[in-house]
Amino acid sequence: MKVVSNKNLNTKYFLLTLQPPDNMPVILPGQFAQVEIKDAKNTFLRRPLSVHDVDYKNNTIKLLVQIIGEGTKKLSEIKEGDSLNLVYPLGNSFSTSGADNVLLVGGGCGIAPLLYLARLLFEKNIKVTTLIGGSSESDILEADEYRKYGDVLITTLDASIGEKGLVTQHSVFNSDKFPYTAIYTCGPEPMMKALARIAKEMNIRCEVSLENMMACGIGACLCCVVDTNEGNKCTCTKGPVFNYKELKGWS
Amino acid sequence: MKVVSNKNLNTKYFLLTLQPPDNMPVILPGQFAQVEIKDAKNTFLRRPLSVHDVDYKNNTIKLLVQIIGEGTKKLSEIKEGDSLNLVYPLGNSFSTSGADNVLLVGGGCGIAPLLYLARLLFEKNIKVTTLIGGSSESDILEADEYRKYGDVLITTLDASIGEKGLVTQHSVFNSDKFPYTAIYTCGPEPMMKALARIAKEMNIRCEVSLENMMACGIGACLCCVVDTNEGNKCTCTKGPVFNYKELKGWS
Amino acid sequence: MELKNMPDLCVKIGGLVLKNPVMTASGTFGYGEEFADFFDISTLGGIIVKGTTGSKREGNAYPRMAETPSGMLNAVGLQNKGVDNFISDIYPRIKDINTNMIVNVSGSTIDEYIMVASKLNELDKIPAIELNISCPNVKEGGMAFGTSCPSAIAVTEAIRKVYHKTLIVKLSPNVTNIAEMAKAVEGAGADSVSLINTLLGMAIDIERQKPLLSTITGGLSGPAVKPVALRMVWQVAKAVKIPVIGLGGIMNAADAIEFMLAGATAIQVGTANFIDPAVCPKIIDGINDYLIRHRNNNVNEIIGKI
Amino acid sequence: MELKNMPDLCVKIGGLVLKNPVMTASGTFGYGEEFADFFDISTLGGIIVKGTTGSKREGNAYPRMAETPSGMLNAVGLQNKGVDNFISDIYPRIKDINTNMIVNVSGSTIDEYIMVASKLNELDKIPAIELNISCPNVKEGGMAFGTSCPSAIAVTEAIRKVYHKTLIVKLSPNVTNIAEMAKAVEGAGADSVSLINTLLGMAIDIERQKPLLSTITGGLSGPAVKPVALRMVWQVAKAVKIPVIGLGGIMNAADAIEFMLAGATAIQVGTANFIDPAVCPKIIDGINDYLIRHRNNNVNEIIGKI
Ligand SMILES: Cc1cc2nc3c(=O)[nH]c(=O)nc-3n(C[C@H](O)[C@H](O)[C@H](O)COP(=O)(O)OP(=O)(O)OC[C@H]3O[C@@H](n4cnc5c(N)ncnc54)[C@H](O)[C@@H]3O)c2cc1C
Ligand SMILES: Cc1cc2nc3c(=O)[nH]c(=O)nc-3n(C[C@H](O)[C@H](O)[C@H](O)COP(=O)(O)OP(=O)(O)OC[C@H]3O[C@@H](n4cnc5c(N)ncnc54)[C@H](O)[C@@H]3O)c2cc1C
Ligand SMILES: Cc1cc2nc3c(=O)[nH]c(=O)nc-3n(C[C@H](O)[C@H](O)[C@H](O)COP(=O)(O)O)c2cc1C
Ligand SMILES: Cc1cc2nc3c(=O)[nH]c(=O)nc-3n(C[C@H](O)[C@H](O)[C@H](O)COP(=O)(O)O)c2cc1C
Ligand code: FES
Ligand code: FES
Repeated sequence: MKVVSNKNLNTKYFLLTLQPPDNMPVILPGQFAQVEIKDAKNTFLRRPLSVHDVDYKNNTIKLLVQIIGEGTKKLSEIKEGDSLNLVYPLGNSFSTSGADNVLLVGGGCGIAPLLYLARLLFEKNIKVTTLIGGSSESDILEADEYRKYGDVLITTLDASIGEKGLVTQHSVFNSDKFPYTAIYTCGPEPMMKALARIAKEMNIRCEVSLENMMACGIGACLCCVVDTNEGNKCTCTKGPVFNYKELKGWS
Repeated sequence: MKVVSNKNLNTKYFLLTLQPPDNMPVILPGQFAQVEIKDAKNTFLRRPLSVHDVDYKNNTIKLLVQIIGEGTKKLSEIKEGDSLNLVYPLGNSFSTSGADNVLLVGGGCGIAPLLYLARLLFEKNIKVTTLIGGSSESDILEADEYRKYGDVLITTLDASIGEKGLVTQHSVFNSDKFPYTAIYTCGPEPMMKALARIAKEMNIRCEVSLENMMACGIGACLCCVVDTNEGNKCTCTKGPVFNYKELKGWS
Repeated sequence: MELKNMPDLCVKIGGLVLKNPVMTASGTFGYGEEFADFFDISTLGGIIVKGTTGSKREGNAYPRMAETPSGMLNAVGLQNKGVDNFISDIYPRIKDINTNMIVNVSGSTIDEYIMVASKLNELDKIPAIELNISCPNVKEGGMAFGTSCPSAIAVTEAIRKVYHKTLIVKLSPNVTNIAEMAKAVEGAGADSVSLINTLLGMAIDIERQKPLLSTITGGLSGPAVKPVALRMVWQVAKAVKIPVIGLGGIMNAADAIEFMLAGATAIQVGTANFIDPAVCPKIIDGINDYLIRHRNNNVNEIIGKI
Repeated sequence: MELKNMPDLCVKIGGLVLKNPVMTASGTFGYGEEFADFFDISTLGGIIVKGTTGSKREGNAYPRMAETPSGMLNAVGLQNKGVDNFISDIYPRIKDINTNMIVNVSGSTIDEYIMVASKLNELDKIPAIELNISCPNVKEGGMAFGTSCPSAIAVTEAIRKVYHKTLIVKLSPNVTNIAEMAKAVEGAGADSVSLINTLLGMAIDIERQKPLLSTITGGLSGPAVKPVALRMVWQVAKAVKIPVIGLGGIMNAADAIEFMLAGATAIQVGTANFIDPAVCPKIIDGINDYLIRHRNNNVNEIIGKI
């Protein structure tokens, strides 16, 4: 794929816009790509990254990436015009049917797979609210993008923006009338587990996107399994999105 | 070291100009550097490269490099302003004393260590002639640089420039009065061996610069040995320059 | 190039005829189907499907994978649905893939191996099995069979009695003397040996002060192991008369050719499939180009040539 | 950070006191002098000098080195001038380096080992030897001693009789059961074991169709071997009571800490010295920083902590 642009959001996050040579296949919200990392001494495997947004008109996709280790660091240095090898689209997707008033919750870079979802829900006339959490203002990414599709709520640990605390401490969860009928979330596992508990209490749907370690990304190696009610399932093919009820130890 | 410039001479060769942060140490002609190769998937060890030229005034050194495999390819992509880690200067040197009319013979990139030598000889008022050989015109590098210090003779296999044939087939070796009292050479081993045979016949001095495979470059690993009359010697510390008479199987 | 000049890539392993020496390694290529989107898998010399055991296994707990310099550790632990499920559900789906579909067989006891092999013996479209006596990731059995000659002989002999098609035995590299192991299973009736399975390794998360794998140790694969694999293939090829199948860290045609020069009749591609799901056809093409460049009409001419 | 908060890096190996756990591996650090331009080598916990034999050895023919993915193969073959030359020429030069100067001892016969060890026993400033029973690069002896328990016991017992200071035995990774080997040499009187020596490997130049090393096979070192080395150190540390010295692919402080968490009391840095001749002080600093970050006052607190 051709790198159309690589925009540094701040020192920790960057946004890649990529264009395949051919027409984009149909991509579902929550799907991901396995991205090759070139020229890195110690990064041997591809890196799984969610599709952040899709633009069929311009035939581009976006990836929103946090710099974690060598692989994502190398990726952050890629330049406009360079090429990048992706295996995509992979995995299942969030379900957009049946919901009417949805809360999307992203922890840090966990918002990555939610933007495309927000847009599709919005286009289906489903009410979308996005709750974004982070340590500090610099972890709150793309809030304006999400505002295009609905309200945006924010929490930060240091209260530099939004309410102070974890996403699960946001006042929306304490209000008498919690209006949402489904939660879709991606982020650190403890955060998603806490949301799953809330969803259970409220008896609403909750879909979580897991970030298990992957080797192949296509169901061939069985490295990325998660323990479910039906035994070990591959996160890369049966996920990354799961209803929390399927997952052992989540409810 | 800071990369002052990286000039592509043609698709196969490039010339790096580097500037250390501190004052350059004294460098002798024939010495080399162990150059770190960053961001290469399969290049693990440093790469030995000769010091091509030294400019004490501007505090820079030059490396003339042929693209061979991944390491030199990566190096060719380095940009002005980038930094490069060198361990240098390493090895012994050509001897500049005792000679009066010297023939330098470089095969392709084998001319790399000879430019600095040519200049030092020239500054000592020793007559220098440089014979450069290659497959084709594109392998004949920096002839104009060498012309600053004396005559330049050229051979190419395809006769695209200079005389046709190998360096050892140059007419200078057939002339009745071969005027040189010493040959200094670097290039493919068969070429250097042929020159050593000529030197032996003519009973003149011949110093050769070897390009043995190196790991450490500082005499610690004993990987780079050459078989000499006094047993195995490290090319990196006792060489890379040897009088051919020291080397077993060379005379 | 005219077609009549195309080198012959065909090799033979026991009763198998491979259209080319490139197979895929067990546990890295699923049942083949996973890769059908990426290339025509029937162009392969053979496909070794996932390790199959007597009954369903859940495998080890997550995390099962860690990246290492030029390699990876895995601790999958033979997750599979068991031989009966293979026969009823998977076999019908894959049996008509037009290449050698070979089943990798594992077990905790000799009886389990026998049970699986006997059932597979009945499947028309499975022309061979690969006996995995070298899995480092299960507590009982697995590697234990492959690290002592007597037990390797015992399991090979037992299978030879019940399995009448081509029997490949996959050796563990975690041994002092690989040539001795190969000779032992040759004597016990193996038609071929394949090597190497993974090297037993380990990695630690120093911040959490915990092993990166749930099982602490796991199997190392990828380019890091290639020098060891190549050495073992060379030692084994000199020691036995049966054909040797080489694998371990093969990423491209050059690597595959190294193994063949060292004495491998065929090769398997494992971890490389994760980096580039379409790597196998490139390897086949690369071998073809190499033979043309070296003026070989037949791939068999380069086997063991060093 | 106030000075009183600096962690104590001191560790003990037999009778040795190391100011920190970082040593350099034999054959990769010359006699230390080669690195004196790059850093103050007396800051090291110890220096294991080149393999020393009974008489002068020329080593193997060139080529002796090949690069591999994240590693290298070497086939130096114990080139050295012999123990007498060591005593007369080298010892006087290095004896006053203010760290533990340890000699790596090799031989083709038990008698040769005994001869070298007895002579080194007389050198005041050599507080320990490392018995190399694991060199894969010499035909006679070397690795052969390190790949069977009885011969490892025989050579260790023989040396224990004549060598009265700290005796480290360096194990070969080319074995089925490393813990068993370690227990064997522990029983035979070793004060410590170090591991791993190189893994036996091979590489081929496919265009010339020749091995890249003059000896065909050679010893693999560097990051590629780290997962295997770490696993073996972990297995051995659980099996023996004597201190374990871990090495194999250590490139930085994080790698060193992995080995210590797995149970190594000290570590050695080998191939990494070739990539960065000043890597050792960085590793020492990195361990120090790690201890501070993890609020450890003493490096011994992290040994075997996983
Ligand atoms: C389906 C999926 C979708 C993802 N989408 C995104 C995304 O859109 N944006 C984004 O920034 N990140 C995403 N991640 C996480 C991303 O893959 C890791 O941050 C990345 O692989 C780290 O690589 P590295 O080389 O920079 O770090 P490394 O140095 O390799 O690893 C540093 C640490 O990162 C973690 N890590 C490494 N690999 C993975 C992995 N495969 N999954 C999770 N954690 C890992 C480990 O804890 C590791 O210790 C996703 C992961 C998955 C599985
Ligand atoms: C003292 C010395 C001085 C040198 N000076 C120069 C110079 O000024 N300019 C220049 O272009 N080249 C020089 N060389 C050769 C240069 O080091 C190699 O071309 C380079 O290391 C190849 O690296 P690579 O990663 O590009 O190729 P690789 O892919 O590593 O190797 C390709 C082939 O290059 C050869 N090669 C690899 N490493 C070495 C090595 N250490 N020595 C010799 N051949 C090797 C091998 O035959 C190998 O098969 C010198 C070598 C030595 C030992
Ligand atoms: C994720 C994974 C799963 C594996 N599963 C099996 C298996 O079930 N049976 C088997 O014999 N080998 C298994 N192997 C070993 C491979 O078949 C192969 O022997 C090994 O990976 C070395 O080859 P490579 O370096 O090309 O991957 C597995 C390897 C990996 C990486
Ligand atoms: C060039 C070279 C020479 C070596 N020589 C010796 C030796 O003489 N004696 C010995 O016990 N080990 C020797 N070794 C092995 C190392 O000491 C060490 O065990 C091995 O390289 C693994 O560590 P590393 O990966 O950090 O290099 C040598 C290794 C290399 C690379
Ligand atoms: S990553 Fe290989 S099966 Fe999921
Ligand atoms: S390259 Fe290490 S001694 Fe010469």
